[in-house]
Amino acid sequence: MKFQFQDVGQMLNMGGHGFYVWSAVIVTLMIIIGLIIRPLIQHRVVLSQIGQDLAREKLRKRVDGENN
Amino acid sequence: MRSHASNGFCAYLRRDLRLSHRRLGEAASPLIFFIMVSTLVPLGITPDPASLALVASGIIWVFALLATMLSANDLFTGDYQDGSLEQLLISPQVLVMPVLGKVTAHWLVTGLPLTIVSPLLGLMLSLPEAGYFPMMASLALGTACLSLLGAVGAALTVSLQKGGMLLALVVMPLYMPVIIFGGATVQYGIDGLAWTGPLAILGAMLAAAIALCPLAIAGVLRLTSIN
Amino acid sequence: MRSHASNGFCAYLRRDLRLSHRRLGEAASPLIFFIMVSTLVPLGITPDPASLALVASGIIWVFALLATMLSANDLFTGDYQDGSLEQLLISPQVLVMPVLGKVTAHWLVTGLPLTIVSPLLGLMLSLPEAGYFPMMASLALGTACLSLLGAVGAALTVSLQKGGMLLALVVMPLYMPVIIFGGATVQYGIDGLAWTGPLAILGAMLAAAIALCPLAIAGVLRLTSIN
Amino acid sequence: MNWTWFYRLGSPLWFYQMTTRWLPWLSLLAFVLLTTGLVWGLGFAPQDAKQGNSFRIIYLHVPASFLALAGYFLMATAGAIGLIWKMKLSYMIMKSAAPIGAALTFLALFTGAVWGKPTWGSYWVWDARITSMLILLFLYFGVLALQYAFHNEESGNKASAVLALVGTVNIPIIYKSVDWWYTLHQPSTIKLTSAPSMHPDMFHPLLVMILGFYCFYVVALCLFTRVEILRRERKTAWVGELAARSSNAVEGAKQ
Amino acid sequence: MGNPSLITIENLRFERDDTTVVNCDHLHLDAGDILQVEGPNGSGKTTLLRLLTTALQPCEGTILYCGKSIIECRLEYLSDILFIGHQSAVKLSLTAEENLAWMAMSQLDSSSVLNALESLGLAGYTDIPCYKLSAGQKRRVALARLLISDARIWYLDEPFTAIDREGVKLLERCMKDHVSSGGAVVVSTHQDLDLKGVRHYPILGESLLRACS
Amino acid sequence: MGNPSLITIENLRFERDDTTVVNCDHLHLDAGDILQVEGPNGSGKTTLLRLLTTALQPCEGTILYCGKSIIECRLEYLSDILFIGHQSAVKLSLTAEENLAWMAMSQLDSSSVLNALESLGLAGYTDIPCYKLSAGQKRRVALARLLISDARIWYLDEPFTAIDREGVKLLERCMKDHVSSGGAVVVSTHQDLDLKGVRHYPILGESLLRACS
Ligand code: HEM
Ligand SMILES: Nc1ncnc2c1ncn2[C@@H]1O[C@H](COP(=O)(O)OP(=O)(O)OP(=O)(O)O)[C@@H](O)[C@H]1O
Ligand SMILES: Nc1ncnc2c1ncn2[C@@H]1O[C@H](COP(=O)(O)OP(=O)(O)OP(=O)(O)O)[C@@H](O)[C@H]1O
Ligand SMILES: [Mg+2]
Ligand SMILES: [Mg+2]
Repeated sequence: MKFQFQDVGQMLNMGGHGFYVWSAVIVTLMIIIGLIIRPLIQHRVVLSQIGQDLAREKLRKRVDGENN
Repeated sequence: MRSHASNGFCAYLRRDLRLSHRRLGEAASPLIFFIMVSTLVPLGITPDPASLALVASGIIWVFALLATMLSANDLFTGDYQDGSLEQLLISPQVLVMPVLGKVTAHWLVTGLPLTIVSPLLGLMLSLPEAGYFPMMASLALGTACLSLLGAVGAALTVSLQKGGMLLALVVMPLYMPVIIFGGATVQYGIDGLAWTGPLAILGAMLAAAIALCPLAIAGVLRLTSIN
Repeated sequence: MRSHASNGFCAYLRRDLRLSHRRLGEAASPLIFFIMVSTLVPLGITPDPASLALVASGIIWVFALLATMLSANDLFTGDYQDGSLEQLLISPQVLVMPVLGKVTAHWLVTGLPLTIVSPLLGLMLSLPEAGYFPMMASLALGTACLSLLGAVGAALTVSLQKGGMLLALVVMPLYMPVIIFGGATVQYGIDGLAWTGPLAILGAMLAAAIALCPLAIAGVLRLTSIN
Repeated sequence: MNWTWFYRLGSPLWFYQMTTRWLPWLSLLAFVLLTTGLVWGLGFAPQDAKQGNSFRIIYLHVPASFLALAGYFLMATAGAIGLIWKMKLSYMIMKSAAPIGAALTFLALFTGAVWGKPTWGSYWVWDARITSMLILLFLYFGVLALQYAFHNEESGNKASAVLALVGTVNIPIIYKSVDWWYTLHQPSTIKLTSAPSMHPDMFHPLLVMILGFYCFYVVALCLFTRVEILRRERKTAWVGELAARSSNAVEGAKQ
Repeated sequence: MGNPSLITIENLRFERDDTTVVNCDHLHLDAGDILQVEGPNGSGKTTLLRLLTTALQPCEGTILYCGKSIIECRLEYLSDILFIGHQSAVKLSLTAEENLAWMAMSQLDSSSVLNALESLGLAGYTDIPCYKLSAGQKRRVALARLLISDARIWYLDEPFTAIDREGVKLLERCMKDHVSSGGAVVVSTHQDLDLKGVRHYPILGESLLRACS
Repeated sequence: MGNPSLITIENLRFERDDTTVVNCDHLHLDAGDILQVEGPNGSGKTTLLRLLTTALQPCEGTILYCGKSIIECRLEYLSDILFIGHQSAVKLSLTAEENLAWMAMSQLDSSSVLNALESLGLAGYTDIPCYKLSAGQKRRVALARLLISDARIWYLDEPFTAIDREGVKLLERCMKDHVSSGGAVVVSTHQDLDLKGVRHYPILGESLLRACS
């Protein structure tokens, strides 16, 4: 097993097919990263939203308690 | 009120036919759509008969499919909006028969007229003569299939208050096999091959659809109308 | 309440865009319809790239027309059914501006996206490379024309309550010049001729439509009040 | 027969806890496999005799295509389980599988198209496999659209489950019918190259990539499902605690 | 206890978007009852009636019909009820007569259909398409079903919408006749019924009240 | 006579399918009037109101606004009236707030829109899409226009449909406030208004009566 290219330029060029190969690689990486990042962000957003809802409800209960 | 369980089919068939009769303008629109759109094609593509002949069978099938699909969209919306669908769901009968009645009515006012006028379009698009009979046969069977499948999609999207062409998205993949074999039947006829082969497959699809689709539609109507 | 006469255009444009945004499934449907139907063609006709290339430009134009026309059909029905249209008719403003706002919103959610995705379809239907730019340019102008004309048909349908596509199809003859010059633009581009000629005609048609159609639509909508 | 394990499987809490424990390890594995496979495939695998370097797209195209298909069947199965046993978790998995599957299908189409240009000279042909892949994408879109179109979550779940199931029957039919129709009409001009004849030096990195994609798929599915679990179980005590703890942590970090 | 009640509701609860819309601990309906469901807008009257007709499925609790759950004896139950809701299931392009004949599933001869329409004041309007009728006339077409149905339990959701005073009296008489022949009526309305022996079921409408205060 | 009345109707007649539906010899409306149009179903109340809003054109007769024909001073008249009919022009996929802001043609800041909704008891329901509202709540969204409009004449066609008792009282108060500040109200309803100084305009409803007798 050996590295198939002499230098980075040749690897980028891929014998004339560089555009095809690298665009496929870039799109693949973008999709993979997107599919990981998106749920991670959503996870945080949803948790904080639930936290806020809970806090608000607690506050409302406390206010109601004081009123009565 | 029990005895109508058996004649739910006839009752719905008759009512839907009467409704289409009352609103003839609406009922005739798939047909008119079919005819007018097919006349657009020579304008957009080419008026040359030889080139038209090549694409005629496909064009006719594509537009028949579109006409059926677009009209299937309204199969349940009227009933949903005015509360009839809710009454049907809480009526003491199996849902399958009324559903089949409605679909049959739909085919009678769309698929059947389409089949009958299709030779006219064949003429306009210079369809080779050998294609006429296979075209009519395949359209008759195929549009019935399309009505049944379209009704499944319509049931899925009915409670979305006019899901628009969401129906297209849902139903189009299901239509693909039908159009492949429909188009193939006509093409075989034109090429002088045994066109009964693909026609038989269409027939088998129709049989399967008649057996399964009403069940699916009934189930889906119950599932999606719970809001 | 007087000052909104001037900004009726913006108000209706903004509201209709917001409505489409809320019902994204519905708003995106002309686009989905356009894409899916175009995939039907190779299945119905032939998968051979050389034959497809011949008909590609025509097919794309015919389906762009259909997608625009079908969605224009509902332009006023929602407003009619829930009473908004009546409120518009008895509001103290010239009808032309709100109407133009609605049509613009319609073009933004149908014609524009269609134009943008059309190269993709060109790819799938093996449109020759020289056709891409003429296709996009002609679609951008042409779909705007179609939206305006379609709105006339929609106004007719809604005001005469004759439902269905029947009345909308009355305006079909008006569509013919659009599709003729639209198709010609692309074909000229492919054949290496001066495609700016037919494009200029499309532009002139659009200018005329912008000037006349809103007036026609407003007039026709007033007819609703006679029932 | 003891069915408790089955119902425990259906418990969102159990799923959440299990994935919290296992996800880091699985992600690591996926990362290692994908990086190795990619570097191996792009840099070290030998060049193809006929196609030259464009052949290296296989290391992206084939795993993506596999998972696009496998993901669809997983989604349909989850939908069926939801319909039959009314299991909430399986609906959540179904809903999560749809966007991932759609993305991977798009990837398969994109890499395939980009591969097609240098090899066949055109980005797109109407071959059976390619056509059915396109239709698969439409089906994924349909499931997604139905899911979000319903105002009522339960209706959306059931409707999209039905559509996914119908599609399962439909995909092989389309594949077969396009194949049949195409080969009869146009004698095959283009065929996808077949794998088994592949040289081991080319095949091993492919294997690594496929494994890596499978691991990645599981990780992504779990992440999406966890979000869905939080969203739908937000009224339960355990999610409340979790939210309280995480907001405390955020405040603590600020101070 | 003797005979079980016609309808018994136990611990019924229905949720929408995680808020409880209907919460009914115990409610029963016997033959001869007229039950008026009352409550402010948005308190859940329509939802309760739709639960009773099986158009919605409860999240918790059961509804019993003659002691059996309505899910078990579904067909039997459904053939004994009649529901008229906000939407009246009247097809605008059919005539009043056609509409009613259809709703009766063509089991009646046309003279009894015509009689029903006439006694609801629609004589002379039976053979014109319903889109030409006024709001109240359309509603009357839907309500004419009451006169031709042989259902035991009537569920009426705001039946008096758009109906004039004469019409309201007529309907009240219908209800009285129905219960005196052993039927039962559940009706939701904001108006007072001019009938004797109406039981009231007030819904508190927590959600709306809380929001207002 | 001094000032002319706000609205004067002279010999108004409207036909449909060759039968006279509205026949109004003389009617006038002054500032401060509440005019209740009464009559059995199908007697022509809705038709009369739609004639008054110019949505229908009369076959004979004229309607004068401050002495000028409403056809002549159309835009001026239309900007002074507000009509709420059977159909409420509420878009179901927009929220209550968006609906009302739109109806006000975005001339109001959002706080006054919210205030209007809240004083009609929709607090807490302003930011959810209207298809999730109950029948009465939807109607309230439409009626909230009364609170933000600066029209002088209100035409209300059965405004109390689906509205609970509190809501009816609220609306009656609105009407009183409106007329005491120089406005006028024409309302068609089958219920009695709990207001002082209401003028009644009974329509005989020939057609229906003839058919019934
Ligand atoms: C848009 C175009 C393309 C699409 C949608 C597509 C789709 C697929 C799919 C779905 C598979 C998986 C099949 C299975 O699991 O049985 C696959 C495998 C494969 N594709 Fe493509 N493909 C495309 C273009 C190409 C091109 C241009 C090539 C090479 C010239 C290619 C070479 C392969 C190979 C070598 C395999 C693996 C073979 C096997 O396992 O059967 N594909 N493709
Ligand atoms: N679109 C129409 N075409 C023909 N006739 C109509 C139409 N709409 C109403 N009518 C008729 O006109 C008459 C008056 O109708 P209108 O709607 O004005 O009555 P209304 O007093 O408002 O009744 P309701 O109390 O039921 O609302 C009715 O007899 C009706 O049948
Ligand atoms: N489709 C829906 N989705 C979500 N929430 C809904 C839906 N329909 C009604 N609701 C909510 O449920 C509650 C009860 O509604 P319901 O229609 O039962 O009230 P109601 O008592 O019939 O009121 P009304 O007197 O106005 O008819 C309301 O607060 C409403 O906002
Ligand atoms: Mg209600
Ligand atoms: Mg009226």
